[in-house]
Amino acid sequence: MSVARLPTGGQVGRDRTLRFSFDGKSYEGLQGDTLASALLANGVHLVGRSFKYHRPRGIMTAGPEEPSALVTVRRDAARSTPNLRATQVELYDGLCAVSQNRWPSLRFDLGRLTELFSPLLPAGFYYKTFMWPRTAWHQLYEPLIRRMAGLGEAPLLPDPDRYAQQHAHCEVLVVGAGPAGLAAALAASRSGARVILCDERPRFGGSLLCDDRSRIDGLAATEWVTAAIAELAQNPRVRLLPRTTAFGYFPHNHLGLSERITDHLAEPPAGLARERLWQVRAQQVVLATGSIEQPLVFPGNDRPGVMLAGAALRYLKEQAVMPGRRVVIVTICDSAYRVAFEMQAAGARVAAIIDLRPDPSPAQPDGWQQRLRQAGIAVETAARVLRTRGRGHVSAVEIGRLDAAGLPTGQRSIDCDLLLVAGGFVPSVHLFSQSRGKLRYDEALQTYLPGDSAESERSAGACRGLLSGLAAALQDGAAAGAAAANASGCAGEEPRFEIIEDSTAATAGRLPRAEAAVSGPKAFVDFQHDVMLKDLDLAMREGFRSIEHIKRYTTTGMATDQGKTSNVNALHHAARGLGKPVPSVGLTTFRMPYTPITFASFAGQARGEIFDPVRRTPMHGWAVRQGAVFEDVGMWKRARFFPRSGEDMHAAVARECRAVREGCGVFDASTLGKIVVAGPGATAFMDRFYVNDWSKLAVGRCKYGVLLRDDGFVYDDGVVARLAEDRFHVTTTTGGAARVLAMMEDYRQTEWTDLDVWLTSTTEQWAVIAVQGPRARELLAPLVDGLDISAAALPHMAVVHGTLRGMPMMLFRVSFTGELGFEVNVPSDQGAAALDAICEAGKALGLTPYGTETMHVLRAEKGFIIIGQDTDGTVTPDDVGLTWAIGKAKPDFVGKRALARPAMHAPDRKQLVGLLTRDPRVVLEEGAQVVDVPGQAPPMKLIGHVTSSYASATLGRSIALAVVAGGRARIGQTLHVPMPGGEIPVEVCAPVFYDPKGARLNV
Amino acid sequence: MSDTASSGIGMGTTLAPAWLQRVTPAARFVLQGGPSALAAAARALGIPDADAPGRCSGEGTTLTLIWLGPDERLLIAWLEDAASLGARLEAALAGQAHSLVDVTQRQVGLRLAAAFAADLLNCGCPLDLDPARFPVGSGTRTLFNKTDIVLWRRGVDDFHIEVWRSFEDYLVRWMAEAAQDFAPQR
Amino acid sequence: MSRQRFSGFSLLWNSLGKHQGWREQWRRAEPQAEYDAIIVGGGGHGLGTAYYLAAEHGLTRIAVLEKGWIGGGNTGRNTTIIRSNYLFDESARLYDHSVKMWEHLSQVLNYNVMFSPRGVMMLAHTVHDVQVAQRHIHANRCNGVDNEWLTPEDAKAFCPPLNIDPGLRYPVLGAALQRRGGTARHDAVAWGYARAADALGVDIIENCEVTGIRRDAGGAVEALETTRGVIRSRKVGVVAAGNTSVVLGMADVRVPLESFPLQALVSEPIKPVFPCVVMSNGIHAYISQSDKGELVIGAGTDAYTSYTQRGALHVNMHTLEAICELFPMFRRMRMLRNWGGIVDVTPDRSPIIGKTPVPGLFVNCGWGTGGFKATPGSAHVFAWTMAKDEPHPINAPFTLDRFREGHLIDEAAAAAVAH
Amino acid sequence: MLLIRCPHCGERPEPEFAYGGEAHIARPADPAAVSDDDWAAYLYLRTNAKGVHAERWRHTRGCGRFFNALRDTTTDRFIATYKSGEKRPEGLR
Repeated sequence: MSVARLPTGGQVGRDRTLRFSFDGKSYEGLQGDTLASALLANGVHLVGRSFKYHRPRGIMTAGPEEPSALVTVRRDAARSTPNLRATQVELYDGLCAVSQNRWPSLRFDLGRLTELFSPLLPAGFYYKTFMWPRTAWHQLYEPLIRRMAGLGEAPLLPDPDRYAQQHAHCEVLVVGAGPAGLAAALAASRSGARVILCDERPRFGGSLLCDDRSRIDGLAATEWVTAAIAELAQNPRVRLLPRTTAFGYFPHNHLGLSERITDHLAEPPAGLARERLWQVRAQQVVLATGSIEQPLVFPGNDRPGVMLAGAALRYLKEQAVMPGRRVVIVTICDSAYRVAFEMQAAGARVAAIIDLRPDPSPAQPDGWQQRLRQAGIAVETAARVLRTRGRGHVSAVEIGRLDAAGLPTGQRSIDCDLLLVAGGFVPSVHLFSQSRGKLRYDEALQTYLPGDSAESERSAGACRGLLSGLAAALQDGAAAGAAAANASGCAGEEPRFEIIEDSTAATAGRLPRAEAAVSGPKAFVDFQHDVMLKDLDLAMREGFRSIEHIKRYTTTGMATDQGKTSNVNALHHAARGLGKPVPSVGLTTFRMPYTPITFASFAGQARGEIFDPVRRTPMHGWAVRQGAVFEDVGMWKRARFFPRSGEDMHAAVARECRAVREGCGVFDASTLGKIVVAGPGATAFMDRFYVNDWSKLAVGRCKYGVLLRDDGFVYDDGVVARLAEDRFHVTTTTGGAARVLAMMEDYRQTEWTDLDVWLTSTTEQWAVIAVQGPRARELLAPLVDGLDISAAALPHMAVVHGTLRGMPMMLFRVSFTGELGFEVNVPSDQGAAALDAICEAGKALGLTPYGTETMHVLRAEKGFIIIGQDTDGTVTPDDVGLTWAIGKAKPDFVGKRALARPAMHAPDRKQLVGLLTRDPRVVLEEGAQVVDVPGQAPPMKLIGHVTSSYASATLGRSIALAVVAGGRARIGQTLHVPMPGGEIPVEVCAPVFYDPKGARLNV
Repeated sequence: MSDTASSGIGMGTTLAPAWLQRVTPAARFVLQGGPSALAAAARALGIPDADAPGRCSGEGTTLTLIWLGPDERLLIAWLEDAASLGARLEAALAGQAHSLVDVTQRQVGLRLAAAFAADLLNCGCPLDLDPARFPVGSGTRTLFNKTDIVLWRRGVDDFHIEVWRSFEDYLVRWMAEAAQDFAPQR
Repeated sequence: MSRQRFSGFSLLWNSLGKHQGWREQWRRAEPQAEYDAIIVGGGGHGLGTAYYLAAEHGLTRIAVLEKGWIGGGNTGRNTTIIRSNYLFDESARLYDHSVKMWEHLSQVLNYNVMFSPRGVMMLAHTVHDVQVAQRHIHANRCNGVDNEWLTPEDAKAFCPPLNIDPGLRYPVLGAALQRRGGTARHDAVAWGYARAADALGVDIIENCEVTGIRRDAGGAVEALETTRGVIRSRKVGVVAAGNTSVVLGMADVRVPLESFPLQALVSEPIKPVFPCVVMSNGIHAYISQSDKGELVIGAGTDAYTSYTQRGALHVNMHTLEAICELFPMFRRMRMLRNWGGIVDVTPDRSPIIGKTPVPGLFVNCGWGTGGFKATPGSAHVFAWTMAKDEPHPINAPFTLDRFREGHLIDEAAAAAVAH
Repeated sequence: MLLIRCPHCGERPEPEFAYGGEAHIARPADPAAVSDDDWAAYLYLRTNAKGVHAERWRHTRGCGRFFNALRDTTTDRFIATYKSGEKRPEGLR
């Protein structure tokens, strides 16, 4: 048996020992141990090193408030988790933990040398120095400081574990399964309400788990817990979530819960999520989050072997671990006495209780004095701990009293190997505060308590200040649970409990907190960040008066425990130092999360393939088989080009371009957005929405539509077909599909309610196959089941319904390439079959698949713009030469008024032009800038930039589109494109490089 | 109908587990219009209009009509094809302001039937799916993580999901991934 | 009063006196009846404005009014990224003016603001992203602003934790790197300006909220009503970030602003592992590692206007999805602290710096999600504008009038979504 | 994640909605008749209220309808929601 494990008692499984290692050394523990309790059981007290001075630190608490005992737990190289609190790590067989922030070893840490310089390193020292020479901060000092800072190490491999997320709803969410929470859950669940009960610990029961003396409804407290859990577990309307931390309270009673599913298992089942993030929407919330015991501030209060009294009691009662044999207890309240009695009863020697209060006895329960005498426990009243001694571990405390001048008198030393500290319990109001409930300061308890709620929420038990006594907490929880159920519309009744309390369990009566602190060397307030009283004093001396400033200047409360054991002491000390009442010093904000929460659990299942939807067209499989290289456009995968063996993109695109210009090419255009605008008001709607005039568009004909925002800038474009008098088939850009539809709905529903018109997205109803090139008609004609697609019957910009090999088809005669072109629309399920038919027929004609890159080149040769590439949200229709599209006679359309603003027709607006490099082999870089005066040094006067640039196989030279200030007036001029290697002269030309008359379209 | 021709999932992998099956009706329409048009359409269909939020109609027939919005319905026809149904409805709606659009192939249907169905949906859908709050027979447009869906509850543990076809792969992969946490699997 | 000099030597000297000799960094000033100029808002921009008014324009009676504690707004709530690789000439000049000032700020203020030019890398995930990045790089180079293109391999070499697996949902196709960009210590900026301004006689008045703006018969500003009494001044600069609409509303001035919640978060501290700043506009994530070891991560704004200084859980979830995807080794890291600020956003995502229609009333606002980086430059040109009653050439384009005329400086639109 | 009462569908979670900016900013009936200043005001000027704010939401992933809401921007509490086209309710805080 381990050195500090009692032979009996506790709630640990003794039938099997668990092996674990710490810093490479093997130890044994039991089922039910935390890493902290197991280390203590093995007599290991030195567990970590502090952040700043690398001081040796032990285990101070037994819960999430632990500031010091931080370790890295390693399952394997990828499953290594830094900065875990040993007090919360459940032991499993084979657990491997290592200490952090030390080199070369925990026992011998060279980082400790920083403490030699500690006089030079007061709070905020780094703001005052490291400024000379100017670049040394970044090059010299900062790297040094960074190396010293940090705690554990991040794993270097991707975490392979799974993480889950789940939404849940309930009438009553109860946070915390201590006495108040259990009672609340019982009361609420009996009303028929849906209840979720969560607790961060592996077992429900809270403080009842270390109470083996009280009795509830005739049962021992722990038995009552078992019975209560059994009742809740068999209710199908109740969800019990142990190992689940409610970490965030968001508006409208939305709470984030983090459930740890596999971390406590020696061999987690394959595939099971490691953690689950619950998003709970509760009609009513009961917060039963308990309280956190606070340490006391005195010199040497950080030495291993100094522990919170309540933590020691938990180790004793829950894990049967006696963290020391000779115990001194220092306290400002009565809770310590119970711990003394229990420690003594379990076989430790309580050498003394140092009670800071001048006369604690009057308020204490009857019989205590007698018990103290019987047990031989000396009580020193009005005394202080003046310092602690010990190498690596506490071996003695020096106590004494302070005289009127604050000077110590009557010092004496008491040997001990465990110094327990009882600084009083402070309600956990973290979640209440996060909910934006108003905290109020309670003078009697010297702490903040929940005041008015901002949400449908109530606090119960210790977290609202009921710190004395089990009966009060239980009954308060029951009342809160019943009230919550009632408020959610279920008929709740408040159960009554028969309670016989452990008479020593009182926690009342305490000394003013600020008076309890003893300043001196190494009197720590924040244990992890090594913030001492003198650091707080320095901050105040330097004029930092708001508690937020003091916190930020000293970093107190900003460690990984977020001040759970330091904020209260810091606040009281600051109030004393500033001579103000505590409430007027301010209160640092309680921020999400309550305890640190794994990044990946926020990401949940969204990872890899399901990080974001991958949208594929009905012909995607065909493109894959053709060897396409894809690009991401929005969520879509679009084939960019189809390289044949040995081809790079340039060669493939050149080949694809030639094929379209000389024969025919086939292109998957399915991703373009499609919207049906239908109803008697359709034409009026289109007239108001797009710049174009739609009234004269005949049924069966198409028009290129331009859409502006009401600020006058080009937003989207696309071909629009009139399918019937009251029905338009609108196409949008791929990326614009959703936002154009949303914008249409906005105007339809909120501006133009006079119109009977409706909108339906049909993007995915249709597979769209573009067949483009001089031989396109020749190719399609035999496939369309007798439909006449001659130039006369189906001219450019016309649409016709028909069939393709029996498949329903909408056939558009449109072209984004400048060649004779068709877009075959078939129902999506038939896209692949239609494409196969087209490809089969195209074999004889050299039909060539082409991708978006080729499409870009072909359209650039024609000077067709691409929204988002040649436009950027700052261009008007005129800037890109689209004035012709505007319906001149229309009184209004979206964007019309804005176009009348002065800046919209300034002569120096950037206008779309073509650029031709003098050397036809030189392809300009897209995004390259344009200047008119060569030879400038930065900053240059920039007059535009290249928006599109390609090597045109058709033209046998490079071409580029650009927007240039006053560009149209500069046609024929030479401008310059400054590049790192020198300026490239370019000639400005009209932005149409190929077939400017459109002869090839109208065939 | 062949699964492989039509969706990303068809690319050689079959992810869909037994509890999540593609269900393919004969036709789908989005019908929009004022109350009288909607009523006329319902009469022509021979079923009551799904005339309140969350309401579906057509139970016991080969049609399912789901309320999507005050002036919008999703019509699913399990037997009658789109051409015939569309013509029938347009005839009934002649003279009424309306919009009837064939979306048969815009979306796909998935039937999620498993004891853990509601929990699994709640991995990505933030609605309260308690049978008291979203009873059997309800339907609504909502979302599942990053995709919009129409969710129709056919039984306590039996849901029909309509999703745009290019999002099906995402939805199915997501559900298969998430289902690992619910026993029994597949 | 003279300022105590901060240096390694003074630290050593004071350590001999157990640091009892340090004086307050700024006085707790009581409001005077009248000032030559009042700055409303005690963040970095406001304190900096007061400092430059005193240091460069010779004004002697200056007050900064702060409703809470200085640096408590966005100055103390941001992810401290500094860069100047903006697209438009106007923006590049403004932000680069600022970066150049950052490079000397610790020495000018005698306060270590820990400016750390460790490089800001902006990832490109799509062909369109690459085009946008290239346009920025070319424009920046011609404007004398450093910005260079990195291949995925170069990007990985510069930032080893980066996942450049081409099979990623949004693979890294490359990155634009501004080596002069980096981070600084946010609190130190506020305190450093406060201390330096205080030494020049500026009154820094905390817990003083402006409740009204009094104007004379001609409509010009003459006094401010505050929770600590009426304070007269004929020159008032409003630098109130998310609360600008509220303050200017007191003078019936309307500005095109909306205030949105913006969240950020930090991880628990770890040993140095992340050497630079990485931003991905495509999948909305920003990350760096602080000197303390925390991973500092920026999230996007919430969708709706709010003054609550908090945002929704799903916004953080979205951000951490992106971080975990780009840096899968950080999946097991844990969020330590999350907070929200209120960012004031203009229609073109560029700030408004200049006069208002009310004589004597000036405004510096609309910094959106990117104000920290501009702090020194913004304060500098705003002080000029207030002192001379005309804009500095650098902030001349950033007027309120541009919205009427249509001369927008639309950095957001310029990164428009693709075809 | 806010809980928003759609006037058509009842209380639904925020991800189903899209925020639509300030409410009751009508597009001028005759844009040609308004000044540049007024047009800029229509486009850009917003109350940005700290307190009760009338705003538009669209139940995009639900009934698809735009509607209006009064929300306190200092607490994010919804005071009322009402259908598009209806008057802003008076006297609510």
